[in-house]
Amino acid sequence: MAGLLLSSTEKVFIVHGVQEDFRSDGRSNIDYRPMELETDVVSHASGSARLRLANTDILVGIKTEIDTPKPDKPDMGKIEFLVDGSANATPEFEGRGGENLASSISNTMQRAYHSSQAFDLKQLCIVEGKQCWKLYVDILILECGGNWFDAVSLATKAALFNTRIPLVKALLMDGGNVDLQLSDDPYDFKFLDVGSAPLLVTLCKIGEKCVVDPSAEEESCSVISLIVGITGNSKSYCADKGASNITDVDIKCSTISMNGPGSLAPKTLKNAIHQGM
Amino acid sequence: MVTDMKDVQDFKLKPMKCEFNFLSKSDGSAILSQGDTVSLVSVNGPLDIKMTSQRIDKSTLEVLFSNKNGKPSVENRYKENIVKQTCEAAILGSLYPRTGINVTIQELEDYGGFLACTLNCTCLALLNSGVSMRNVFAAVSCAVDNQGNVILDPTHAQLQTSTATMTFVFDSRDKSLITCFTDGCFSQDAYREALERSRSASDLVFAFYRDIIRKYCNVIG
Amino acid sequence: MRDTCLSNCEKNFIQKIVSQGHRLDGRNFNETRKLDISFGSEYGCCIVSLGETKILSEVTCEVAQPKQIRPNEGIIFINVELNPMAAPQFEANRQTDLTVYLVRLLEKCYKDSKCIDLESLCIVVEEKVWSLRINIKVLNHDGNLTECASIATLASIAHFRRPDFTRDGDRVIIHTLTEKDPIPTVLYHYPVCTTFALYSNDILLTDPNFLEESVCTSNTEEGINTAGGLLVLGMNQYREVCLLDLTGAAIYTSNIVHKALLSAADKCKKYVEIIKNAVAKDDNLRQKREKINFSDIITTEHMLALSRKDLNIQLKHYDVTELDEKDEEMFSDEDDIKPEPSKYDVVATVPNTAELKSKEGKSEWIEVSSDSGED
Amino acid sequence: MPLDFRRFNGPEDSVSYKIYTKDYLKTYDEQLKDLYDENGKRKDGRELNEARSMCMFCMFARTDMVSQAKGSAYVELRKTKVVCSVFDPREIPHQNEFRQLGQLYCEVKFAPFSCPRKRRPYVPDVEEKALSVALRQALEPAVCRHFFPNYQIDVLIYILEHDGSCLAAAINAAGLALANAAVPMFDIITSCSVAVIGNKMFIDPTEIEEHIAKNSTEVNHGIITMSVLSQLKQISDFTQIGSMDVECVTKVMEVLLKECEIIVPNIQRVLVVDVVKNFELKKHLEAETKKREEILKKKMDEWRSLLNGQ
Amino acid sequence: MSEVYKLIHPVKHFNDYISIKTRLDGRNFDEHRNIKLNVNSIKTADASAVVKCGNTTVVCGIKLELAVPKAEEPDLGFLITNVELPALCSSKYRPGPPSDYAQVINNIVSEIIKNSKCIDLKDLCIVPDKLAWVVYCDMVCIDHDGSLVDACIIALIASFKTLLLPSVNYDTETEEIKVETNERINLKIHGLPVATSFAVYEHFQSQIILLTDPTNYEEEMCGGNGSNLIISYNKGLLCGIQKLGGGSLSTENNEEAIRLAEQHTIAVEKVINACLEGKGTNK
Repeated sequence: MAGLLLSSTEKVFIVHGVQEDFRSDGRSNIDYRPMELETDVVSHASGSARLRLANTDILVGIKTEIDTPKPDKPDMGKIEFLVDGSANATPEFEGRGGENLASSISNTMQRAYHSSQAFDLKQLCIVEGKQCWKLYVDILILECGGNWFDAVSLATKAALFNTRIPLVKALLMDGGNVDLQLSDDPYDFKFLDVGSAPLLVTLCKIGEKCVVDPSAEEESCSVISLIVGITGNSKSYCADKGASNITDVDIKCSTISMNGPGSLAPKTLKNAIHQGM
Repeated sequence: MVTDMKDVQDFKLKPMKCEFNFLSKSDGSAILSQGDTVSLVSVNGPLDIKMTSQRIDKSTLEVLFSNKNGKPSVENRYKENIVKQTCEAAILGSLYPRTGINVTIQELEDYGGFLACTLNCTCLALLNSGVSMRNVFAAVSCAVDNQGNVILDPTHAQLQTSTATMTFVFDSRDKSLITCFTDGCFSQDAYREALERSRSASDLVFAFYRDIIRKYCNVIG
Repeated sequence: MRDTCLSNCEKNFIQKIVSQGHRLDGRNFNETRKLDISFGSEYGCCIVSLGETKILSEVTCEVAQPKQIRPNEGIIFINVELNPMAAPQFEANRQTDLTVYLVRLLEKCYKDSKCIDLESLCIVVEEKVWSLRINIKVLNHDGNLTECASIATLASIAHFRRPDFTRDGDRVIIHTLTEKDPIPTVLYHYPVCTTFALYSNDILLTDPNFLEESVCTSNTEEGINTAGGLLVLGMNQYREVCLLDLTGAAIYTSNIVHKALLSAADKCKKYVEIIKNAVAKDDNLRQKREKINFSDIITTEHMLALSRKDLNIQLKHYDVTELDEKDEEMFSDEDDIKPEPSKYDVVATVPNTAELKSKEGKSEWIEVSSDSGED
Repeated sequence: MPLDFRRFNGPEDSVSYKIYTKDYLKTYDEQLKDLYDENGKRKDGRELNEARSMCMFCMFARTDMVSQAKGSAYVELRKTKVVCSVFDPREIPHQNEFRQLGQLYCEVKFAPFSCPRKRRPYVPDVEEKALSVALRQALEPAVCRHFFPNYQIDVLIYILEHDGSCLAAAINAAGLALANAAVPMFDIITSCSVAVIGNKMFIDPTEIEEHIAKNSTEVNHGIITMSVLSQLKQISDFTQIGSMDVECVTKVMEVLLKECEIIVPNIQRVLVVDVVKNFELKKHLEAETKKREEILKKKMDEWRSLLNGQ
Repeated sequence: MSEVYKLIHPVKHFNDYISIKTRLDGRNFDEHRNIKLNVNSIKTADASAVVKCGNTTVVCGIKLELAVPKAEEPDLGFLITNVELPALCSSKYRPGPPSDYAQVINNIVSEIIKNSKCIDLKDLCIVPDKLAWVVYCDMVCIDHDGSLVDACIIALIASFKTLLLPSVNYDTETEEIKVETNERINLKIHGLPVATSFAVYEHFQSQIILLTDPTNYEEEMCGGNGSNLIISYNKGLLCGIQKLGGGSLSTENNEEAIRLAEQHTIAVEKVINACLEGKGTNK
């Protein structure tokens, strides 16, 4: 956290504000910042989206490729997340520092998309056991103003929603070889079902309260944040991870009492998120 | 053990050819051919090296071995280790604390006994570079053929039919064994015989060293 | 890479004598150093020396899968290595700007100029092609690496022969060199690079050595480059330009390039002839079954060279069978003397486990302190 | 993939023979059925809610495993075998600015032969990296990092055999090793995991149970690993994969909390044994030193008397 | 007191021990440490062994895979041995790719196995030119306290001896492969190679002392690059002598080393056999 320097009084101000359900930018604890979402911004990608959440700026591009499925999951496609933080986004990304953060984001995303409840990889299958689609989700962090996990997951979902997969006819030749025929019409494609694709909500514990969508300043005041992944249908939620990180003092962790609000909040927030979209 | 001197036989080493200062930019360099096997070695140092690899009591020896196709491999590391440990025993490293000595080896032709040739060539390059040494060393290779006979300094053709090869490196002062490495299976007796024969044959290598140094002294003197 | 220091005196001196029409080693401005090409015992292996600059080049081939966009073409891979052997300032196993620069120039000269017939390197379309790997190793760096490396590359490609193969249905049989004569690579034309050092923007030095190169690309005390630079020209025997590269200062007039081109064209043609002759001569020798080996570069006439052919030693000849018997006797004797009881017990305790323990509880704690040394 | 020049490599296209066996082609349902019998007992004879750590014989833990390390521990959960060693704090390499808190460098590595399904690669893969991050997160709140500013402690985990709950085992081992290395800590850290398949909860799951839980299509499925600082009643790490509803998560959390509590006495026992052992060793050494000094003194006296006699 | 002495005057400290003919852990010069061997403890591997030589601990696991043999050698299988020195085994190593030393050890071990000819690669071939076993042997050092090669070889051989190859059916027509894990056969092992490590210490210039089965500290004192002399035997024949660094050997030293190695080999063979027999009776 070299980039952001806050004096202790500034921190106290933020903590006290949160205690009173009043944050420095005028939001309450469960409010999101204004966000701007734009899809189909990169013409070369199969699907893309750009999200601006206050200062956080994220670009997601999706590339499709044909691959052979894993032998133990013959009827499923593949999805891979690659996160790249440009050094412009934050000084943290300079050198090797970005690698850890990037891999932790891509890990969390991979985990969130792992469940078949969250994202059905069967829709990426072309010929069982032979050919499938592989989606490369390239996440580019252009600028960061806190709350990456939420922003990344939101942008990814939008980009997947927007992804066009060309229709392919597969002919099984003798000898087990597969011949693929791509339709001549470039408008012949299908969309993916992303209704249940997970979204991540970060809950930052500041003082005794939990806060959604923390800004970079607020992040530096908290020692622990909880990331909750929520799938589209409200009742199941997926990928939940206590991330104890950041600066100084004795680390307070998500105790059982803290997890209560943690698991409640997603429900109440769900509407707000969808409004945001 | 066996003392009858009746069958004394001539043993030959492959012809040796050597040139000093083959490379102009290195502090010391030598190219040596033993038969068809050719090796090129350059020595640089003592020179400045990075802090982390400096040692306060002696110089750090770095050996780089590159074979012909240029691809690194585990075998190369092993060869580097052999050369490094042999040189470390010979160089008076404590005279150059906090410095590094670089030995770079290039394989040119390998027709048997390459490591022996390289070790001899390294010794010559070290002599050429003027690094202080405790003693010089000479490497001799041996092979055991399928009848169990010991062949000194085998040729490429002889190696094809041999069951084991051994290479010995001797100290110039009391002819004690500095380094030894073997390949293949062999009996204890074969080992003893090969060791003693090589020990005697190392005289020839030392004589060669003396000759070339004499010539070299004439030139620079 | 460690920095090499260039003193001001050296810089000024070289600048001055060049402006007066001299070179440090007494050459004319358009005179090259002595070129020498020697081949190794294997095909495609040669050492080229240009004055003191020495480069080892080797071409090897292996069967690989072709690239998808070019399914019927072979693959060429060029690699340049600069290790501490070339000069002490280089570090082992590290890519420097210089190696990247050299690789790029050689790629431009030999890959992009399409001088090698890549289609002839195809074995089975879309499945198997020959992949040639050209390995350039700088043995001694005394300036003008580009020119030397390019001669070495061309000589080794021209000298290289790949094994022949026959197709038997789906299978491809690759023959060893003894089974079938290997095939040389087809070259459409022979491009060679030449380097000129540019001094004060009007003097061209052919084949600059290390010092001349460093002086012309270095800055003066005021931090301004004195209109010096390195001009690399790649041309083939038909006087066609394949490559032009300038590092250092900008050129004021284009005349100097024209001048360089004219001189380069002659030089390249000369080089190509030398290479062709050398390869032809080597081929002749090989056909006469004469052994060619790198040991030939060790010239016996050299003042620091020594050659000994008759390394004889008289050793006892062991009769192996006799010896064996004797030894066996010896061993049987020994066995009688000391059937030394093993100091260790083998204990099989838990299933799947065995233990070897020393019999007596020997591990007494013995400590030596500094006082005991004086006892 | 570029070839690894620092090791011997096998052919590139080799595959495990297991994919040609009959068992490999079992469907999900068959595999699920194999997990437990009619009585609700698991394959290894445990009840669903029975952790391997429950029976004393199975959870095997000891310290001082690695003689070259400052502190080390070995934890065995029936078949899962984990070694951990902790080294002296050292300066953080390539670090310019001052860090108020010491760093923990955690690395989890699987042995190439540790997994039943495939051979592990030598270079750290995604799973190993993720485990390393999770381990660091779990340990950071437990260690008094303010005692060694600008230094880092290496916590290295090697998994010899992986049969489920390896993160939990790794955290337990790391906690023991840190204590063994005398690194100041706030509390004893324990960890446990649960696999959820439908309405069944498998405490301390085996590898096959984990595998099915991950790929299940039930509404509730997944794995939760939690680590707890027992005295402080704090959760230091909570990792979940899969999909489950809120009630399920809270239920699992309570179960896990209880399980973690159960492990604590085991860990304490191991640590006490360790301390007692060290204490005895020290006493033994002291006694020997004393004995030697006495002998020395006697000798000195002898000499002195000899000298005086002369 | 002793610890401080060891730290300040390491060489003198060591010399003091040597001059009273003892080693730091109380052993004689020619005495080796206790060996503990356990086989088949790791179930995820196809064969495994754990060896403890004093503190040095090595775990060897074998994984079997199938592959197409090389075109140049269509009737040979693959035997890939690798020694891992993970950072946790000693403070000398850092996480990351294998160090130079690890590579040297790796090469020595693989050479000994190759030279001893204890495994015929032809036995690993199933169908020439079509299918062969790839035997991946990974030796992981958990605790590095000297004489690593000895421990690695014991672990490797013990796991070879317990290795059972599943039977494979290869249909030449359809190229279909079927593996039957219930029917397994032993892999043929020719002999039982054993390596013996020595550290060669030059005590007061002239006196050469051979330390059998050296610890890490002893290796450090004798040049710091592992054991100096490694002698390996298989079926009464020598299958590798490596002498690197340390003091120089005279003829007498050499003879002594060979004699000691012979003794050690017999002892180790006994352990391995006892371990394997124990396994037989318990099953």
